[in-house]
Amino acid sequence: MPPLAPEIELRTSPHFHSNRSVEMIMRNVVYALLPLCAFSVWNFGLSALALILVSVLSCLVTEHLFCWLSRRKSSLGDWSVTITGILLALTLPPGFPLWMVAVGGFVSVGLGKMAFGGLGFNVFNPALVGRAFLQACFPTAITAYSPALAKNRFTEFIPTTFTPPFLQPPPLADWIERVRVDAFSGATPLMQQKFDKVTADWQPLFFGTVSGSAGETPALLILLCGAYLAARNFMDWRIAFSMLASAFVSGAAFHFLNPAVYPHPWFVLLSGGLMLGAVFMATDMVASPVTPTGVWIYGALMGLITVVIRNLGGLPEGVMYAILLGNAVSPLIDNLTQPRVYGVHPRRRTA
Amino acid sequence: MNSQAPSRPPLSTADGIKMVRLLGTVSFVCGLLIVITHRGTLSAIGRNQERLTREAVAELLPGMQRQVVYSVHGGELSKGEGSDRLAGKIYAGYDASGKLLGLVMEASERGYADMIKAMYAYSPSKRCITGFKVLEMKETPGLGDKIATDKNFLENFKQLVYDPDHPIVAVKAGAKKNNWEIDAISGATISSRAVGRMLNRSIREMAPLIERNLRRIEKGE
Amino acid sequence: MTGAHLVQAPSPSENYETFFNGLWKQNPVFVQVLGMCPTLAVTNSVRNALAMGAATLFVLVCSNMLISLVRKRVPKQVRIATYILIIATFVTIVDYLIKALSIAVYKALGPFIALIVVNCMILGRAEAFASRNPPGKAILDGLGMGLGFSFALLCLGAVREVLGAGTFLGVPLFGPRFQPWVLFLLPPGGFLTLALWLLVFRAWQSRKERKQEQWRAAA
Amino acid sequence: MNNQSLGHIFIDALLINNFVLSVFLGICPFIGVSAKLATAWRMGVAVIFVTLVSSLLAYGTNALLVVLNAEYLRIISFIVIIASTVQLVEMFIKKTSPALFRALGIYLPLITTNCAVLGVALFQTSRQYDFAQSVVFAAGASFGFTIALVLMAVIREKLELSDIPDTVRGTALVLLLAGILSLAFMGFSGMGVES
Amino acid sequence: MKLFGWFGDKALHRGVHVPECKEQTAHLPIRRMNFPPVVIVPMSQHAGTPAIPIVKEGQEVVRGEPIARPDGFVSVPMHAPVTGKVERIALAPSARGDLSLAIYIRPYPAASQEVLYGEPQNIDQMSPEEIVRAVQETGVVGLGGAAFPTHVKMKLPEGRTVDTVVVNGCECEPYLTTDHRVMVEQPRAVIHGTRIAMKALGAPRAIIGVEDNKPDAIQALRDALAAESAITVEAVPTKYPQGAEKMLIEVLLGREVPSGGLPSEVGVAVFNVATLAQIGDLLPRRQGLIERVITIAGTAVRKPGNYLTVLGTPIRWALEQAGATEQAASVILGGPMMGPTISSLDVPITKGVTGILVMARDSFNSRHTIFPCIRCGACVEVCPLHLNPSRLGMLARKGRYEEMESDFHLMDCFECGCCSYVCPSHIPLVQYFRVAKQMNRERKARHAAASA
Repeated sequence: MPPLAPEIELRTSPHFHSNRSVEMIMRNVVYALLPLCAFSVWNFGLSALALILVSVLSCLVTEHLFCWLSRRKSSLGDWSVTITGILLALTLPPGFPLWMVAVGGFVSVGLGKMAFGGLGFNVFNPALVGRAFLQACFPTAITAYSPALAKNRFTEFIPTTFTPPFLQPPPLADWIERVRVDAFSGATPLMQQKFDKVTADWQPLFFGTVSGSAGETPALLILLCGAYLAARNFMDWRIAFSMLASAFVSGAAFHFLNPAVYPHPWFVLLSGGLMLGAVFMATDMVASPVTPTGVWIYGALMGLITVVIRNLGGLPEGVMYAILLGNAVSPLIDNLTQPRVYGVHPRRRTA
Repeated sequence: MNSQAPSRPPLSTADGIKMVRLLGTVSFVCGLLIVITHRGTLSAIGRNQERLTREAVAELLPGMQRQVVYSVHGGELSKGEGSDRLAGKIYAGYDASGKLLGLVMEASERGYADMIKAMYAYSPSKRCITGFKVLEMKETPGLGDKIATDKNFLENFKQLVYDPDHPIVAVKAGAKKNNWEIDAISGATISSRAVGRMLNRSIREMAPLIERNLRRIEKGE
Repeated sequence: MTGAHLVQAPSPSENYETFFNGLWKQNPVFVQVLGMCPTLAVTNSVRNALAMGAATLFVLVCSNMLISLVRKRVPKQVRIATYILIIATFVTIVDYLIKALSIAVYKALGPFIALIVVNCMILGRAEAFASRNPPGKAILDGLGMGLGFSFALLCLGAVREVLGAGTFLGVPLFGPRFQPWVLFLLPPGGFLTLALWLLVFRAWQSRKERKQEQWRAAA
Repeated sequence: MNNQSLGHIFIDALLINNFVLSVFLGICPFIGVSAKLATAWRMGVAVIFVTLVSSLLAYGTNALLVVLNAEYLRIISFIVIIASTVQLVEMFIKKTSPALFRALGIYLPLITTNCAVLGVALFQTSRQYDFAQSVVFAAGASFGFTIALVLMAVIREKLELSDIPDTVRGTALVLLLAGILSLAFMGFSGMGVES
Repeated sequence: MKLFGWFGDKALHRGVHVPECKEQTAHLPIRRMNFPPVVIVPMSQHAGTPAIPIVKEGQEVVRGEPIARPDGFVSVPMHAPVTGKVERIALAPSARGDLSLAIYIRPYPAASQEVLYGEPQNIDQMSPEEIVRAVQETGVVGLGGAAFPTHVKMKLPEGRTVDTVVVNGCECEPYLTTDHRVMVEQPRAVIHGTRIAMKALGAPRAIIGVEDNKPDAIQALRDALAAESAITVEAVPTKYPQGAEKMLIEVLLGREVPSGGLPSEVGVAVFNVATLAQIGDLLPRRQGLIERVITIAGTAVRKPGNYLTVLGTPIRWALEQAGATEQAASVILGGPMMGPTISSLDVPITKGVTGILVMARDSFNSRHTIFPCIRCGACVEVCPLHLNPSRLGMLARKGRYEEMESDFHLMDCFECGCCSYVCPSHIPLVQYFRVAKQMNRERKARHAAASA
């Protein structure tokens, strides 16, 4: 038998390999996000499109820049930075000034990801680091929401979109007055609930035809996209499920203590960024625990913090902070919930 | 400090006396320095503090010529700063003719970030708040901190009625209908409402006391 | 708590060197990473940063001088206690002085003036330098370190005020429509700005080292 | 007199105005002792211990100083109190629990220059907290310190396994993390304020 | 992680479903392979101390005759696989890569290869001790791949009892079908061997665990059992690595072998079916182990199948017989999940070789870039020992080997390969662990040397 000699293949076992890869997982998450982007554009118009494009572009450019600076191969091919870009855009108000979006993209990738060594090493969800930065930096601009299904949304941009760099966005009130189709006053359902105790109907919340951040409104669509990812095992459904369940339960507890002040748990579940956060951001693999018990605790913790911030805190929305805090606690959860190794009695913890 | 040696050699009595003497000397010098500074700066500090409140009061009561301080002790009013520096204070301001212009009081309330401390002017005759000034706060710059600067917001306090039947309250921006309501700053609902609550609580506590002692205050006794 | 730095006595050859050591080469903030708390807490405006820098400078110079004067008489056992006593004295003095000079600055700095007592930089200089050198040099060291500290505070304060409020020493720089980056006035901004400065400093130093190496290699 | 409720004071010191992440107290140990979880945890416990004791003593001392009208001695007496508290706690632990002493021993002297401890004493005085408020405040502040320290330690342990770029390694990385943590803790601001 | 858990109790909860690839050879009856021109019998074909040759160069040996004696208890004798002449006794390369002492025998082309050596013995009259000794005489070791001397397993430490003998017929490695064919073709030998093992251990019952992808084997065994009650055949759902002894015990009996311990600590002894078939076959005739069944399969082989091969057959010869094609680029000894690739074809087939896979280039999608761990947790989900391969891998990357052992149970890992199989970042986790274990062993040896 003469072959084998010239170029023999020496590998280490296992020689078999499942056909899943990082690139494939990330690409599928991008696929799952595309319907949300499409809905966002339909709901908010051209500005949402510009928002998403600029966000993705700035993330891509930043990642490329950092790879170049550290003399590494460009890591754009693994799609993860595209996810960051899309997620960042989906959490911003549709008319958010584009120059601020670009800042957010830069901070997301630069501070949230590349500073820690890139894919796999980020402690926090990069998109949310960027979002939190923007929220703290530009508190006025990030709470300037525009109405859903505005007139002329496919023919004109929201006036704040093209704010010149480093300048404040113009006030939106007059424009809203002109384009709105309902009694929209510049407040999202969450803000109305928080400050005026007006709870929105469930249908618009469920189908997403309300004001809010670009991609957080369509609860149903988010669930469907999440279901696709969960079914193909590209996402840890347990995190999303436990986060939503815990938010529901704690929301219910608050509601039944004081129904006049605290919203119904269904409202908690459907409003704001909870769905988007639970399905697409809390499940960020890199920043969440790996242990089977850990993921349940992690999700439950984030759900609880979300509701506590929403109901007791000063802000109408707490999902972003809840997930960032969850990310911060996740190594601790990981340490405390190391799986009990087969055959090791009694349960021993490793710190 | 890790350079501190943990093990100490046994000390003789002479060493001990030397150490005590040294520490005594150092303490003496230090004490001297502190006392000198304290004495030297005492009057300046007092003047500074007085000027600060005086300026604030004068700003809230335009045209004020004379100021009388009252302190509140257990529901009773007494003239002067009093010894208890924790007691609430009322600054009464008079114009050149000696007529009472109004009263200035301090109030505080938890805001978005930390305590908001403010002063406000109250006119007992008109039964309304006539001025408002934030002294200390840590509200979000550019958002909540507008309670100190926003012209429209401060406009609310030019004539904010104290009505025992209606609490002073901040309502949504542009929704003010009654003169006991405050138009909130849009986007800074929490800070605006904190101001409303602060005024409401303070005025409700103080108004009866002022009513009771109005005569005295008008005369400046 | 970087104890290693505390015992690093500067080379005593020249007064000039003593002075500039603290200002640049051994900058307490950027190089030794000491005195972080005030560095972060009071640098949200240039004015506060300068006031804090001046207060620290004052305490540092005075305590260095006094400690240097008594250095030969202090027994080892009560060394630290004496230093703390002396430092606390000058902190109290500066506390009253600021209160007398400007209530506004006093209110802005708050308890951080009193906290100069536990600024490890001051105790560190007392232990590492003032207790081993004559008063003249100790004062120079205090001046150098204090100015280095103030310089670092100014660096932070400038970035934070210019970006966070669009002003420098309260003077608007960019006109009314400038969008301030509020974050830089808030606590996270303090951390991030300092991190940024450290990165800049690090990058600058490593570039210098690289150049020196190249130079050496060429020679 | 300060009329805040005890719960508010506790939550405020613990989360909303976390001593490390938003008041910037105790940064030195936060940077220096947060490399390993085990040490961070022990440092945290030691700080809780010392803070509670020194807060009580500072409360009493301050009352005495006010009576004597000698408030200009406040800074000096506080720092003396803290230094002696550290000594006392050290001796006490050494006597009662040598095991605990071995674990905490080297951290205790470091606490003397931890500005969080002095900060608690100064804040409780300047905010005019009464006795119960002071205790609760000290507990909240020191727990908050420990939480921040432990979180930072686990994150840093995790990052030890990462490919951190060389430029970022070290103090800059800790500060970046602290910045993001501080951003995350901003979510708690306004907590407990009626809206 | 799956959306729906497995609610059936008799199944492995962790592990992976790998492509089985058994259809290539599962239906092919066992065929005898021609004798090679020379057989190489290494003295160390088993775990334990190597055997000691008792023949001299130039000596004639008869097929089945002992040619090496065991060195101590944890060792087995070797028997001449062929009738022929001892050509030389020298160091020979082994599949592990190192050299070990081996006896080269050149078969006589014309000699009868009937096994004449050995005499019948009545097992029913033997005591357990005698059985253990007799089993050692046969030279049988674990034929499932571990090659641990079987008689050692049959000898219990003082005060320990075994209530169940588990017979491992899972054969969960893809491609391999030797155990499958043995069960189908020699069910009686399997059962006979099982009875011997039960007798030696004093175990009242035995369970033969067979994965449910081998229904014909299950049927054959059940048919051979008739109304017997002490031995049962259990079908278990197919999943890798169910053939690992700890896993099989957990699946069949719900017992957990302590970390670092032996199955006998929970009253169980596990034997591979092929091992017991050999014992059942050899012991009554008092013969030695001289041949075994191996699967030759893969993408680059013309005549895949199950071959009855004399031990010591060089792999090159075996591949020539099975007809490796021009595309052959790699040869794997054993299954694709745990078997190593070999660099030389001139190593002999030993007692522990279950199969030879001849693979064409790029048969496995193994040419991926390695990404950093994205902490997806897939490896944690599949690790049958509930280890944390993700963390272990990250520690290994940073060279923190001691921590892996002290805090994360590195030594429990038996390198089944599930973690590497599922890793979407294509991190060669198992390889990392092998290196880590080796480094730890070397470090300990250094310490021992230093302290001595």
